Amino acid sequence: MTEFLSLREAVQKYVKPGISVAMEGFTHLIPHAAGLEIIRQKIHNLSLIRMTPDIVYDQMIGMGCADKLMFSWGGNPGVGSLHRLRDAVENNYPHHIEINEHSHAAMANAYVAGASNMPCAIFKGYRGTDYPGVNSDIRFISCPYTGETLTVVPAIKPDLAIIHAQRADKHGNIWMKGIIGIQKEALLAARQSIVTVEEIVDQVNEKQGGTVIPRWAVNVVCCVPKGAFPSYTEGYYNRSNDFYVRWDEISRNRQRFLDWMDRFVLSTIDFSEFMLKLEKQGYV
Amino acid sequence: MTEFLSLREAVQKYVKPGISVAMEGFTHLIPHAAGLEIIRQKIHNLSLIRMTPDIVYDQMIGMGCADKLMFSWGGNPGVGSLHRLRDAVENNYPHHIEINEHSHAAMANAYVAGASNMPCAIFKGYRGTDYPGVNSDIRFISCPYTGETLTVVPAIKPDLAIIHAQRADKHGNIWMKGIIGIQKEALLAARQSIVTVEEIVDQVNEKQGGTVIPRWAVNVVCCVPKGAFPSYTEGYYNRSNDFYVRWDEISRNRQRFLDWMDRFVLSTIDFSEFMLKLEKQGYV
Amino acid sequence: MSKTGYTSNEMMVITASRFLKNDAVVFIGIGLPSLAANLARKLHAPNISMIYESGTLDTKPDRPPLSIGDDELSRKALSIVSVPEMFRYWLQGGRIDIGFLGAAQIDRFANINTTVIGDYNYPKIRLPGAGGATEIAGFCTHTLVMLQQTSSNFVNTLDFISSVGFGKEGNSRPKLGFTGKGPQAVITDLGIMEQSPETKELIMTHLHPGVSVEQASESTGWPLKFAESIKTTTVPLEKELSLLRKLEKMMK
Amino acid sequence: MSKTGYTSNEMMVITASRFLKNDAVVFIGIGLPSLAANLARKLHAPNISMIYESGTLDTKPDRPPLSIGDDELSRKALSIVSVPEMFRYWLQGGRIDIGFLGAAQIDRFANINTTVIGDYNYPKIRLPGAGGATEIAGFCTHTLVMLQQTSSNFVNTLDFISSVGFGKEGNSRPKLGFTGKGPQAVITDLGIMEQSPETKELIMTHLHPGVSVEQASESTGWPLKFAESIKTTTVPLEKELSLLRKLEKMMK
Repeated sequence: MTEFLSLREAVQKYVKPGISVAMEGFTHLIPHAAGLEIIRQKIHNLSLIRMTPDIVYDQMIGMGCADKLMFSWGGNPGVGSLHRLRDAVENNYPHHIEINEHSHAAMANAYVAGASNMPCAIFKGYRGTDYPGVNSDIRFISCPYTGETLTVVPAIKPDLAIIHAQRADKHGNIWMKGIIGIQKEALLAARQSIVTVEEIVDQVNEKQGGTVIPRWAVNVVCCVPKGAFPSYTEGYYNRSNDFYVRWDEISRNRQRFLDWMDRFVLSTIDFSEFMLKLEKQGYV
Repeated sequence: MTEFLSLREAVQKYVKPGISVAMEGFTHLIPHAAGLEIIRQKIHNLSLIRMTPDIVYDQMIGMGCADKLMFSWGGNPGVGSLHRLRDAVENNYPHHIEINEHSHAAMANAYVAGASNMPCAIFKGYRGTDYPGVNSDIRFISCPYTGETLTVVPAIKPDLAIIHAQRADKHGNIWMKGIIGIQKEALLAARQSIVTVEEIVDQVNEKQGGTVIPRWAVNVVCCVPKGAFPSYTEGYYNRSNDFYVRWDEISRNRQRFLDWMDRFVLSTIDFSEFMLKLEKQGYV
Repeated sequence: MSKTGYTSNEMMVITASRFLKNDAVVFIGIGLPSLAANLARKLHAPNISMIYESGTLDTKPDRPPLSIGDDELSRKALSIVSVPEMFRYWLQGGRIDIGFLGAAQIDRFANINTTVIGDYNYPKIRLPGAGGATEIAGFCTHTLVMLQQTSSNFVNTLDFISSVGFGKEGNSRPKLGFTGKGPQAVITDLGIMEQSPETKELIMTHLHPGVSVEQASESTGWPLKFAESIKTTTVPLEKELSLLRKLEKMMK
Repeated sequence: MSKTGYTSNEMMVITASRFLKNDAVVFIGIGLPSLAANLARKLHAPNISMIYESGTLDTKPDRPPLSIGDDELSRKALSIVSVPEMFRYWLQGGRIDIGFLGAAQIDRFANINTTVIGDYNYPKIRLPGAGGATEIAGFCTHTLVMLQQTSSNFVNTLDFISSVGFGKEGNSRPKLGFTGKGPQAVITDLGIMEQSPETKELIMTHLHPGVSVEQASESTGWPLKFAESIKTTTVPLEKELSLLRKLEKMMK
């Protein structure tokens, strides 16, 4: 049965030090609120997984939550670098993190394999590149019919997936619309799952398009309005392109970053207070 | 560029003796009109591919159009046997056809591989069954990470896919809604494609749900109202469960079948005349 | 209908419906399994999630469907997924609790033939084939098998293994790497069979009211064993029977 | 802006836009490629199909998007597909005509580094990584590469091969089994490079107006060769420039 918990309770119950966590959202519906709550609860030693780590992973890495990062593109989309990620990789600050780097196609296929209960995925990736030299997870096999060399990657099977969606119904069925990214696969590949939503309604369905994920694939639903900010939730609010630009300045300097996180994240009790404070300070 | 042709022209131009043809439709949107047109044009030596050959393939096989059949479930859904398929397999009537039998999961994975330009697909199928003993296309490999034995099947890459959909827009973009089955994969796995539709409209989009296939993946669009009968087109007409039941009686006897096909298919010039005749004779 | 006031098919459907718990996620084929699931949903399992192979997740048809492609199923579905997604994410992904299977032949280890009677290449009867059953048998947490019990259905040796029950020796599942546990029960018109923990083969654990041990033995192609304390299936209740008949009437 | 009346970025974008034909299916990243495609669509290629990695097939944004996840892209898309579908059916499936690539480093065989400057394990600069570029480079029928031409970008040896142009010797594509033909052109702020059929390496075939051969040579980290009859790129037309500036203003 799907549980309905506050985000604080959900993180307390499911996010344990040392587990692997996939918080997906391909440019849309990024579970920012959940990331901040993990920072607030000072949960460390996580193996983070995400195709496109952006601000929320930059924050978690900068605050020392992650020991490992699996990713395929780590930048501030449309802006530039993730300074906290770079500081960790280039200077081991705040500590060393282990990198497991892939291409988008590899991670997409690996999530599909995880969702399908397969141990690995085959595709045509990485040919002629230096990836296989730096990532020993990348292997090759021969097609039994054509002899063609195919690339193999291990399935991604996170301990926990966290995603954000537009709505859940009162039973825990999830409805999401717009750019769907890799979230459904991440959720189905994971052993357990938390879904934050904009609102909880009586009923969800696909009549107006979108994707419904049935309740029996979801462990916890948390109602967190604006929970994807500064990313967006189609039908609810737009992307704060401005915040992505401002993040560049906030994150560039270690102390500036730590002060900002202390002021806005550690000193607020939850996401709604965080948003209120941002608004007061003219960030929203 | 997508061409807009009559179904007769499309079949003349694209359905050549000896090619492999996938006419998919998983219980919904089955391209019946196209099958009858192939029979009318007496095109033979086809390799037919379909997960669930039902009435339309029974008709084509009974009329001698097929040399080969790849399939995973060959029955009259909710009714019983396909008598023309059985007569071909059990008694080589009207002639021998070569069978390439799979499970649903195998064919679904093989179509995905075809659509993805892969030579093969891996999955966990067939374990402990007698399929590998009768189908030498089924192979096995070891997972390079876990050592687990995985099943391999070759990708399905038909010369031609034919599917039915609700609508096309004037550019050739296709919109389909409801049970989607394997049609998108079949179309993308094929070298060329024909889509019959209920109607052609100014614009199609996903706002009201459903799936859109862009024009550049479609070679030909044919407007054939009711083209899925006796199967159904959601939003247009329901399944004629009655016709599926009557087909059992029509197809049971060779002569009865041939007479029926002669009267309703070979003696009508196109699908609309066929439907008219069916109506007059109380079949609709 | 017999003098009992119900048919053997009704007994089978009602027995099967009783196996379905309220939160079960059930993969359904057409025919008796579909009737059983719809009956359970209207009686004791309103929250059951019915999944049909055609792609409908958690559908709530008002009337039992006539085929797995019935438009009633797609209209009332929580979600419709493609065939690859159904077989990869939901079935092979191990997210289905119970799968129903039918059979043309079954052996003592609950392995199933739905492919062919006679030689594969020169068949006496070419059956439709396994379709989804091969992987339903492997990856649903449990399966329920429903078929008429006759000595020509319950055979010593299958003409073709289309789907695995407990495997050739009755204990192959672990080494085949299946996530599912195999058949929970084989429900026939005569009673219920379950796997014996000792011999690993199917034994008769329940007989339907009025069915004798001799009748069950004669209707089985191998020397059938019985549970030490064999039980009698609860006779169909009035509410079960009347609702089932109402459902069947809706299908006409 | 220089005394020519246009910037070198504008020259690059306009040059790239001219490569895009009316029926092209184009896979676009954010930044200059997105501007080029949107410019082409408003000028000479109204039927162009713009595909963004985030999953939007054939989107028609009114303003150029600010990121590949811009909500404008999803609102105006003909179809939105999942990331696995995008990479499997559309990209690896070989259904994209032209893919745009950027680069931090490029070598004479048009191979690209977007991963790291310095040693992979002890990087001087950790770049975002290849994302989708590795497979865009392999499976789009053609690619167009856009980057500033400097001697630190156009290098003798890449620090890391993130995406393949023509491969290590300039002729690896066939043996790598790629469906795509590789880079059609490398468009820089100084001109256009294309592959020489003889040497297999990039040679300068066009210089933008006012750019000298010496300037191009000095801005390249290998001994750059030039086409025998080197051409001058057509100067930006008034309608190209004014529309481009209008598009850029919409992004503020």
